[in-house]
Amino acid sequence: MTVLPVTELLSAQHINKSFSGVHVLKDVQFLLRAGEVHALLGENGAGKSTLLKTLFGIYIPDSGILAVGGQPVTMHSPKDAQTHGIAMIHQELALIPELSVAQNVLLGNEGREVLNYAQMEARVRPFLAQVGLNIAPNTPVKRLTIAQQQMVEIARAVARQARIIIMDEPTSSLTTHEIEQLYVVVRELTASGVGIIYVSHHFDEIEALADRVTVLRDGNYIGTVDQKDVTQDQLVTMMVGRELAAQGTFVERTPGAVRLDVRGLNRNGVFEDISLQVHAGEVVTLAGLIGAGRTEVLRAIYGADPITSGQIELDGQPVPRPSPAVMMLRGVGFIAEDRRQQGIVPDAKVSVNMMLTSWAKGLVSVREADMRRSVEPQMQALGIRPANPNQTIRRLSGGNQQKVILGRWLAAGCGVLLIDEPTRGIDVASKADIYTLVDELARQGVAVLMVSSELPEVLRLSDRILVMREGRLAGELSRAQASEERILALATGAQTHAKDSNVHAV
Amino acid sequence: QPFSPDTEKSRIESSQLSAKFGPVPKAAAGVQMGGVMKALSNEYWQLLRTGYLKGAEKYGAKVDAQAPSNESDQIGQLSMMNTMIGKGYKALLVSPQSDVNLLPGIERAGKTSLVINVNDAVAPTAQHFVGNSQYDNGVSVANYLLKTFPKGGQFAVIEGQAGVYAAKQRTLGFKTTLAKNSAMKIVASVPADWDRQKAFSTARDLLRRYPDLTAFYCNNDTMALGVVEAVKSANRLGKTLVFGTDGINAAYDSIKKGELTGTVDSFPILTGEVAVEVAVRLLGGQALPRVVATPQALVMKSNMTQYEQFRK
Amino acid sequence: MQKTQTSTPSNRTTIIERLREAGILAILLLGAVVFSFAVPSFFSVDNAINGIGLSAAINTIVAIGLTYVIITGGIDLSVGSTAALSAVIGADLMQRGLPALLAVVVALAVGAVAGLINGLLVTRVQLAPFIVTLGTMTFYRGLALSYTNGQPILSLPDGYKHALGGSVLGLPIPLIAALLLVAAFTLILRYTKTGQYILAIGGNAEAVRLSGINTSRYITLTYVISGMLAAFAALVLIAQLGAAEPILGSGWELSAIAASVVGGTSLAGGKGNVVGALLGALLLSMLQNVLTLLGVQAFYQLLATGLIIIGAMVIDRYTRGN
Amino acid sequence: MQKTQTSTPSNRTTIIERLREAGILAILLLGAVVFSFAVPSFFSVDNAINGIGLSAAINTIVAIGLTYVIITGGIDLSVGSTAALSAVIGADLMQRGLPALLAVVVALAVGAVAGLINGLLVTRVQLAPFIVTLGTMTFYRGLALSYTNGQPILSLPDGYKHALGGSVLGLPIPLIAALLLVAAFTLILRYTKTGQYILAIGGNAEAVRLSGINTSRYITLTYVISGMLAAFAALVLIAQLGAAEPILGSGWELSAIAASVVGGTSLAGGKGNVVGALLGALLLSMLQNVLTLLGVQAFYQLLATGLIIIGAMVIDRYTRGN
Ligand SMILES: Nc1ncnc2c1ncn2[C@@H]1O[C@H](COP(=O)(O)OP(=O)(O)OP(=O)(O)O)[C@@H](O)[C@H]1O
Ligand SMILES: Nc1ncnc2c1ncn2[C@@H]1O[C@H](COP(=O)(O)OP(=O)(O)OP(=O)(O)O)[C@@H](O)[C@H]1O
Ligand SMILES: [Mg+2]
Ligand SMILES: [Mg+2]
Repeated sequence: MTVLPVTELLSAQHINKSFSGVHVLKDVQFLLRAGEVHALLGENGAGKSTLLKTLFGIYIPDSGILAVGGQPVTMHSPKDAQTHGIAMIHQELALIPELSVAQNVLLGNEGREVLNYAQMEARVRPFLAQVGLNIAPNTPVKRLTIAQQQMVEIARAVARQARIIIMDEPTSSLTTHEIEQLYVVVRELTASGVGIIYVSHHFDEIEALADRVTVLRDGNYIGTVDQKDVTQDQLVTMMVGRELAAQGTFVERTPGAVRLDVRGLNRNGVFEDISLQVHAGEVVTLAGLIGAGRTEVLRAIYGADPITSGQIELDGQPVPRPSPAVMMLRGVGFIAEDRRQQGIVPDAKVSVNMMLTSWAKGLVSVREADMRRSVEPQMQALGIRPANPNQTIRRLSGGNQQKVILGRWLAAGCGVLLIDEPTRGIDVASKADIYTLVDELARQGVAVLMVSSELPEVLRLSDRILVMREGRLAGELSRAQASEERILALATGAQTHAKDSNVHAV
Repeated sequence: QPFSPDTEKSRIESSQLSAKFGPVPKAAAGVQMGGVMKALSNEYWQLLRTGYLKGAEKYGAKVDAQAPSNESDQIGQLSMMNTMIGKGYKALLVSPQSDVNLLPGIERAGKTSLVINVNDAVAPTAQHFVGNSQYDNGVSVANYLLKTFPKGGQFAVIEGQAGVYAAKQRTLGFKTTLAKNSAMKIVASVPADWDRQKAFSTARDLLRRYPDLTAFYCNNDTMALGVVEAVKSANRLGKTLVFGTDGINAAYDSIKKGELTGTVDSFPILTGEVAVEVAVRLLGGQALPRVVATPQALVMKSNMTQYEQFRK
Repeated sequence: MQKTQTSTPSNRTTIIERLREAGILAILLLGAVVFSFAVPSFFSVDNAINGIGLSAAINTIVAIGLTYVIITGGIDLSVGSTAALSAVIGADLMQRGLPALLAVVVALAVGAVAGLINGLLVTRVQLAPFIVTLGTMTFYRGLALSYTNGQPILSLPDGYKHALGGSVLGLPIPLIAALLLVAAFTLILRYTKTGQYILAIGGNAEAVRLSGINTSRYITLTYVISGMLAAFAALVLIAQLGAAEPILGSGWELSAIAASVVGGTSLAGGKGNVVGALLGALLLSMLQNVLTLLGVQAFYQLLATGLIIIGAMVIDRYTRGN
Repeated sequence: MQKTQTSTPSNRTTIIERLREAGILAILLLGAVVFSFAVPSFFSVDNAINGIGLSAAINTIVAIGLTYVIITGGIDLSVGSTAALSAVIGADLMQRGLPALLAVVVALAVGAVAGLINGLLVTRVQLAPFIVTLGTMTFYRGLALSYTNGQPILSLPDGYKHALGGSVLGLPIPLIAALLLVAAFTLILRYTKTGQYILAIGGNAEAVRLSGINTSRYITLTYVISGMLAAFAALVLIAQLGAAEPILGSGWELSAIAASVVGGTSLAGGKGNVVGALLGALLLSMLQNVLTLLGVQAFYQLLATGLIIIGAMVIDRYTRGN
């Protein structure tokens, strides 16, 4: 790297922030330079999002100094932050579902009072292209998958032409393909002098992008290091405060009888002719690119969306009219990919969120003491923090919310578990725990069908991998055959004519 | 057998009171009466209230007349009455919002204060009633029409709120009387909820369907004034007659202008005065008949002056 | 209905809820104290029971059901008409000689069916609750009027009148009934699965559905409850009045919604409590009572009512705020 | 208000929206055809324009404003009272000899201020829109009644009556005004930043705030619009009725909300269109018109109204949903 003059874009010193007496940020410091990607690392609940929100004017710190370009500033609202050239991609999507992609990208930035859609769309197109989003700018956002929405958010931040871009877990719902695209975008931006604050739980991303890394633990500032000077293990140690065992590797399993049998599932215009089987004690993964239709298949199996044709059998018994209530009672569990819209009841307590399904199964009563007996072990096993079952779930960090939803089905117990992106937004330490948990579930004979866009995770967990492309099953890979390249090849269709003999095309 | 003032045997015309029972006794010093009105959003009720205050001055009593904030707050009106009973008023002049909503109040008051049902809805347990005959309201218009159009014609009724005593009785009186001549056709009888705007658009629709309509009979003046505008905009002024009920000031103005044909005036100010008079008489120990009928008359441009005296 | 981001920190929802209720309770008590000094004859057992209690009781009973419906994110405009329909059918049956208890059961069943129809239209046909209940509000009223041909039903059996209209230990039965119902439905909301699901559905119906819960069933249930409570309120009222009429109950929806919302139930759903509805109903009745006692004229009553409703909510807002 | 997850695939909202409108339009046309055969004198240009159109005009004008408010996730119950207050002040000024145009401006300003108060209470004090406008509904009504001491104001200048009550090229001016306003407010919603923000706020107010937009200002604006349009509707109405009375406009909020919701506006916010409100208002007026022309008895009118509202929505639901 050539020696550039080091320009300070954004700095924060001695930042403190408490919520009702809970000290979330304790004397934290942070410094962003021009042209760098500065990663912010920490476990779930370490205070990353809180710090970023104070940098963006959403929270006002209880004490501390913020400076932009060396000048002290006070920011009372996102508007203030924007006038200082800061843009932010939020951990929880902040798009307007009814508006089009173009309108969302330019929201607050449209120019004249009278809107010129053609012009707006033209303005937006280059940014969509830049983030590799191949959709018409007039598509309403509500028609997009979460991943596409995430890319729209990224395009929006880019379109702001800010000097400082804050990205809070921008990749948590992206697949490898789009993540590569994001790398390109980030590199273009930094090359032009933009500073980027980057939060992710994926070390490969940190390695690929970050110049420097700041680590938070329990709201404390642990340190800032040059990325190339440290190893992943060292970073993890900084985050967790101790050495961490490896994430474990795939353990051989011996699947039992067929538990879930799906035959010829169709939904007009979304997916076609999906047939698959999951055995007891087996983990099967649906892999594929954005929009391949994996989420839709999972939802359809659970009865959350209607199907046009097809049949679902559980343990050899057909399910005539699948609906979530029916599937739940027959021992099927489901974790949706969109935590905020489809997972949590935001204003309810953690305990309520976790017990919804257990109640219906008659496993627990709503008596607080009774619930606690059920909730507390799950909270402990999943490392949910703060460990207070009476906390409103909205006030939990994103990763911890995800753990609560997992806990919902663990507490209720199920024979078949459908999981869409099981470790979205979950930190490295907890990820290992969750993998162990899935292993344990499989050992107990649960049939797991999962959708995951994280290839290492797919390879770590799956007995078999079904790859989807454009609403169809493109192929199946056994454990032995599977590799990241093969999955990608099937997902993109790059080798459909090459007839790789190892791949069992469906 | 519910109480119906329109047909009650034990009755007296208010004009006969002095002749039959002598002068009004002097009210006890500082005697307090309560007026539980139906609402104050219609001029009729305001005029009645004016009558109460006039009567109070005339007979040396005090009247605290109040109304709930809207015409369909039945429990609110009951609470209001209960509150007044609690205040220890000697007599209560009540105009119930519905036939039954003040019944418990009447029962409760029975021990401590005198209750006089003034007009409109009729509480079946009311021991004293002051007011005009709702049924006769409709009758007088129908009689006029029978006389004026012996060859028959087409008529429409604009009704008040469905299910309300006054609306039912006025409409019934009109229809029953008009049926005496089979050439008199009632082509429509539709509700407009005492509302000017609704009456206006309903009348417009009817005039389109029956362009030669002879007359409208409206259950109150507010609706009649809305109908007049519809008649005007259909260029039927003077050809389609419009009759209202109540005798509010605005109706008189309209009659003077030659727009509204007539209104059945039940002389609310006079009614209010009579109600206070009846209360004072009853408190003074006189045994009046159950119903004291107040006057009413079909007022038209031709006979207007002769009723002016009752309006002050 | 705007979702405002409250970043008020706190640990326990229950504490907040209690403070919330305490806010209105404080306003109620403050009002009562001020009025006791300012308004002669306000402070008396008789006034509290007959002036405030009865109208608050009816409104409370209706508001409990509406609170449940509103918590799920719905609305029920048909309560007044449902009340009228149940009342006239029940009264008519009694008049025809059916034992009062049986007639009461039938009337409650009528209310339940009316609510069921609302609920099914909302959940199965997926129509907006506002439109559904606007339609049935008109329809049920039409049924009640046609059933009696617009006439009131006057002669209710004395036994019935005393049973529901009397008093026990000096407390009127309607008031006792309202208080018992408040207690029962508070407990249901807090301590049963059903209650928890109703709250959760208002918070995020889709999340609850995906948890394997038959959300339609619970939503429908709230409308059935609302219909039954409206019917019960009507039964209590006609016992008091000694008569039933088909125009009974008009305007109930607005007072009940107002009591609910003043009591801290959010029209956006997910949040609400039954005790609040009781306090809200008491506040509104007290207001009406005081204005009457003061002899405030109708127009000024309107001014004062409007001001006080907003004033109370402003005070509530700021006491709650920190 | 339940948020139902629609996963119907499609590319352009506008197409769906148009189909949505087409749904009601279809019902409207279907109704028109059926009634033309069933009801004598229904099918005529005159009845369409002067019977249905004219009476729908007032409701449409009010419903436009309510649609804006509802889109942001709010509600405005005070429209009827605002209308009355503006009407009596405007009429009084005319009666006192102020030029009609000036009086109209003052009346509109009164409507705007009434709306502004609602808006500020909702955004600055952060009270629930339902409670705020329930309070001001009562308060403004009280103001209107006290202002005129409960009396109607009868003598409006003829010039004024003709200007707003007349017709141009056979079309009544109120109808023309309503159509122009529908066009204008449709364009504002679709093609201006303001309109887009209003829609966005209803969809996700928090996200809009995070985009650095002053959401309070836009929310307040919708209440001001609602107040001004209510005032304008009142001005149009009094020109027709030739009198302004302080009890004018009661029940307007319900009809206007109904028109809005029938027209596809969601009470949950974020979704809505002004053309739908027009179609909704037309549907409701047509219904009333037919029932009047048929001379349906009072009780049966209620039954029919309820059935048809729900029936239309059911049809709409199934044509829309596939
Ligand atoms: N509004 C709030 N009220 C109370 N506590 C809060 C609030 N927001 C955050 N917290 C708490 O602050 C802590 C830090 O949360 P934050 O969202 O910053 O974590 P994070 O590092 O972003 O975690 P994740 O990786 O899971 O996103 C958590 O314990 C969380 O529960
Ligand atoms: N509500 C919807 N309306 C229209 N099309 C939709 C809708 N939801 C999804 N789609 C489309 O269906 C296809 C499959 O989407 P799905 O969410 O199943 O993808 P996926 O494979 O799960 O990808 P992701 O990684 O984003 O979860 C995509 O083309 C998407 O655009
Ligand atoms: Mg976070
Ligand atoms: Mg997916």
